[in-house]
Amino acid sequence: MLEPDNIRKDFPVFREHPDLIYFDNAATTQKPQVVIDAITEFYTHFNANIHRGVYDIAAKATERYEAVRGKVANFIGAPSAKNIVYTSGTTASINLVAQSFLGAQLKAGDEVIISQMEHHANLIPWQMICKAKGATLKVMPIDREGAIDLGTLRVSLSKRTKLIALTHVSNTFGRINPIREVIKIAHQKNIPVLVDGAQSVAHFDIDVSDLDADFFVFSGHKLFGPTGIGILYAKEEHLNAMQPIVFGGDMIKNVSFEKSSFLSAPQCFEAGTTNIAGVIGLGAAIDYLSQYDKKEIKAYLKELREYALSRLQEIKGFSLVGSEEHSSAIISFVIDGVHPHDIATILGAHQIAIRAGNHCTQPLMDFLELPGTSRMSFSIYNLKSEVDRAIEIMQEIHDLMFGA
Amino acid sequence: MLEPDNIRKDFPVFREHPDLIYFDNAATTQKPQVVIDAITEFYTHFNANIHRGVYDIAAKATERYEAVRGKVANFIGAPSAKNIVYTSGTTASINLVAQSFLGAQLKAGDEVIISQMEHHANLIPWQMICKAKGATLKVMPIDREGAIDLGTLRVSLSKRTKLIALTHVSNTFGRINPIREVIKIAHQKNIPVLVDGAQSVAHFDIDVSDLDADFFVFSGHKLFGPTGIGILYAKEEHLNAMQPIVFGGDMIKNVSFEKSSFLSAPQCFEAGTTNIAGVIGLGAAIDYLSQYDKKEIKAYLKELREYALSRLQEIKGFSLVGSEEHSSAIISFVIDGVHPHDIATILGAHQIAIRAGNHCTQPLMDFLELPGTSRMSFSIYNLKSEVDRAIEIMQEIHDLMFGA
Amino acid sequence: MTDQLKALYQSVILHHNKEPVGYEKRPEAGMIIEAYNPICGDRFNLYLNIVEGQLEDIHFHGFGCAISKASTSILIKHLKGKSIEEVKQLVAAYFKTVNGEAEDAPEDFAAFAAAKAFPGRMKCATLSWDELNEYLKSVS
Amino acid sequence: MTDQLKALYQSVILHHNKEPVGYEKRPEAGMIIEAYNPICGDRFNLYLNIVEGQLEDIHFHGFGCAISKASTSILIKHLKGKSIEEVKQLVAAYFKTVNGEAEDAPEDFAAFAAAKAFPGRMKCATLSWDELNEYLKSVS
Ligand SMILES: Cc1ncc(COP(=O)(O)O)c(C=O)c1O
Ligand SMILES: Cc1ncc(COP(=O)(O)O)c(C=O)c1O
Repeated sequence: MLEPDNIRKDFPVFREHPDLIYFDNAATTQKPQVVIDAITEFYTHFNANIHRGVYDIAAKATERYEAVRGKVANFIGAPSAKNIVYTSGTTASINLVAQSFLGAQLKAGDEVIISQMEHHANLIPWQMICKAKGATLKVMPIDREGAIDLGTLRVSLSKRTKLIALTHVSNTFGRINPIREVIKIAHQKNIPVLVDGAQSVAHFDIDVSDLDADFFVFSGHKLFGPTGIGILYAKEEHLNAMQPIVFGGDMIKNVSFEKSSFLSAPQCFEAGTTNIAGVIGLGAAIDYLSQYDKKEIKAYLKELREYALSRLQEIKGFSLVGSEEHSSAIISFVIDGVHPHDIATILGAHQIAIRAGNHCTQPLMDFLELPGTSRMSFSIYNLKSEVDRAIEIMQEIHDLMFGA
Repeated sequence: MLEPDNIRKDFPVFREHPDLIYFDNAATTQKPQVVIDAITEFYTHFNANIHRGVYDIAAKATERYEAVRGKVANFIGAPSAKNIVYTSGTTASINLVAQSFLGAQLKAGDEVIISQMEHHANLIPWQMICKAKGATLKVMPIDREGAIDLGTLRVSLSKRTKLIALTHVSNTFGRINPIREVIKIAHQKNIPVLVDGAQSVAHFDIDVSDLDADFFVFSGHKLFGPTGIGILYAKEEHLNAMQPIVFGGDMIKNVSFEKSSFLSAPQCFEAGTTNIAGVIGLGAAIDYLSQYDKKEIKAYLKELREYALSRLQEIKGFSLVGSEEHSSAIISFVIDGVHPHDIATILGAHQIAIRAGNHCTQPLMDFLELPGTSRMSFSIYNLKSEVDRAIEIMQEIHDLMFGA
Repeated sequence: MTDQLKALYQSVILHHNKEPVGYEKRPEAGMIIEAYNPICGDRFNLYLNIVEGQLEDIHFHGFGCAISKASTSILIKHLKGKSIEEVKQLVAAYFKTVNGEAEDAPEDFAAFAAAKAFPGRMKCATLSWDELNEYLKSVS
Repeated sequence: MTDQLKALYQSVILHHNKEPVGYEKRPEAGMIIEAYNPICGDRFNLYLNIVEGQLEDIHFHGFGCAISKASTSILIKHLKGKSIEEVKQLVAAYFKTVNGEAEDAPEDFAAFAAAKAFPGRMKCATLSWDELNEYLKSVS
């Protein structure tokens, strides 16, 4: 069984701010001491640029940096460290696939399919490349509970479909997509699938090989790791089909003023000095998370979500956005007559951090005909008692806003 | 007067590794405690995603993040924080200008001018965009001491010249380029100039307004700051002419499945969750460096270079690559009959970190007809006694390699 | 509830949130200004009729939080019928008050100074005012 | 000088660096393999003549550090005249020795095991061997 009370102790922010109730984990997670320490250790003990130095600390930095690649591969079930490209985040990973993988093959009349619940990061890059190439961005519709329809998907695929990009878990309302089924359907027509794992990787047991995902992307900062580091996993055949889009040092084979040739993947996608400390910190985050059983994490977060949901029903005017079922540790809701930002401000004034707004999913909000929602998102250090405290404050909101 | 003995104490790596002699500052600098502490403080006290949270720590993170923009602007003499774009490093900054600024206007037959001493990061991006657009990459030649010829430059400019990209200081042999004169000459024909400040920003007093530079780029990690963070300074008119090339959250104004519109600069170039901790750390690095007088830094490093040069002459077979004059804190050299990597390995085994190789300037090496050089590069914490120790070891190299 | 919260959600704001002044669509207005905050999705239209240097008529419609809605309502209340010169002075006074700089300004402006304690909400207090200000700059 | 350094720059290596075996250009060779390390710029050409499954002749030329040059020289010394089968066995034995795994291998292979203490230099010890190995895999 997961022991959130003990887990909390690993996160110095809760020691320094004992009153902080952090329910904005879908935006970014807090960092355990071991991650902070790994960064400090790097800068204190073996800070050096990588891949080219022959002295001790450079060798150590290179070794640690490259070792994290294997760790990441292992963590998500990738066949090899060679499938792992370091990027600056989910957004950068998706843009890389859009520009390099898709950009090279997309033709006028081709299609790219996304869902109606995608984060802007998994929407605009496809929209822009489609626009540039005269291709069409198609949107898998969802129902009001957030379900996509596999039958509709099946019939909408054709020879012109060049990629499906789908989030594993909706960052807005936590809906879990049936990515295994989507991948199966897509692969029957040889269509590659990109899975946006930003919201799933910290809680789910990911096995990209077993899922047969073509691309899987996520950010370190939502996984207890540092900002400025992300991952692109891609199948070897896809990486080999991709040309670099950013050029500079540490990715070249031969350079002359006339022409240049590049190293093979993943190296060729990591031009210049990368976020070395970020990589080291991500390694520590993965080590940290790996001590826990993902099944237990999932079970605990399900319990926490259900508890919060049952208590939220007590609030006058509450309604859930999305679905009670098929959802991960995120709850999106509205309270009749109270704007999400006012809810978030009132909770914030009591040291309870939730998020209000469109959650970078404006088209989804338009579909739901909502200007925005309030969102609580949980992580392994959250407690039922924190939920209780939030409910207590929310019960006063009506009084504050409309008079007792 | 600069007190390097005291400065050293600010850098924990020298406390932990008292024997380390770090002469690879052109690759990356060591980090003062205040920078490490700023990162730790962020992750411990106000780690949150920025720009969208209404709770306290999100507001604080946003405020600190944006405050660094002003700090950077101030540090390099930019008119406003709005001129400062956060990127992941020099390489990313240059690629952004190449793809967005130049990509939008470059036509077949146009020309881009660089110098023969450019780092791959200030070469390949221009080469690739020229290739894509049918434009020509022209190379300002240098003499064996590294001097470019302003007369030649002047006559090579024409209406077809769309940009000059030049390094302020050569990372290979420390040559300082006359960027003020180059900018003047270029502006007479309305040609914008990008200055690669990766090697100058830590040591020189930079005033981009006074220089009238169109673009100025650098990396945090060479400025005592974290990895994974860099800066693009650009004139407002240029930023306004640039379209974003990476798309996602936090850079949009309006999104629908049909089309999206973007915020104005610098925001629109910072899609997704950026390296927030990196920005905070860079702010601390700039604060740290700002305590010292840049004139004193320059003077001390000149003295150190001259001292090292005089002592290196004692080594059998030594020859300097580049020029004794017009150079910053970098010395590139060869020793007759001993391969640079063997020199670096032997020094490395004695905890003296220098770099050997082509320093990401392969075309320069080809011009100099050298497979590579050994490079010592100094920073404000280096001492003459460290130079002495390096000389001592190098005096034994001949004995080791060829027998006493 | 904390004192800062009470200061923010004081009766002036709550009142204007519940019963906003001039809250109706006027698509036929001479000038329509959109005040939109992409970060939170708040969006109001300001419907203006300016006749011979006078802001003869002004209405608004849209959605937003209590702060942004009330601040727009206050804007309508104070600016309607004023000359452009007076409008400019009032806008400047509003910004000064919100920034906590003492100023000889209408009393109900002061309510929004409480937003300063909530940096994430400052924009709500100035959203419509900012857009109106931009418009005024662009026409003079 | 440290012991590790002495182990790396021992007489076998220094000797082969100074007087490399088969160091000459043979542009007319049946097969030319380029061994290039973009990180340090070291570059050798290996000139091979394979006749009926025998490595009849092999030479090399180029530039590189003491370690990469000596390791290429040792390669020439041991592989020249061997059958492809023997070559493969020797290549495998070399990699094992360099990795510090005890193996019944030619004595002078052992010198390169010292590179293990210098991770930045491992590639120098295997540069030419790696490229030859790639070639052997591609033809069988
Ligand atoms: C002159 C110069 N330009 C560009 C770069 C690339 O910087 P980064 O690797 O931090 O992107 C460097 C550093 O290696 C440099 O010295
Ligand atoms: C589902 C999803 N995709 C993409 C992103 C973008 O991630 P990042 O901002 O780390 O690039 C996020 C996080 O905001 C997300 O939740």
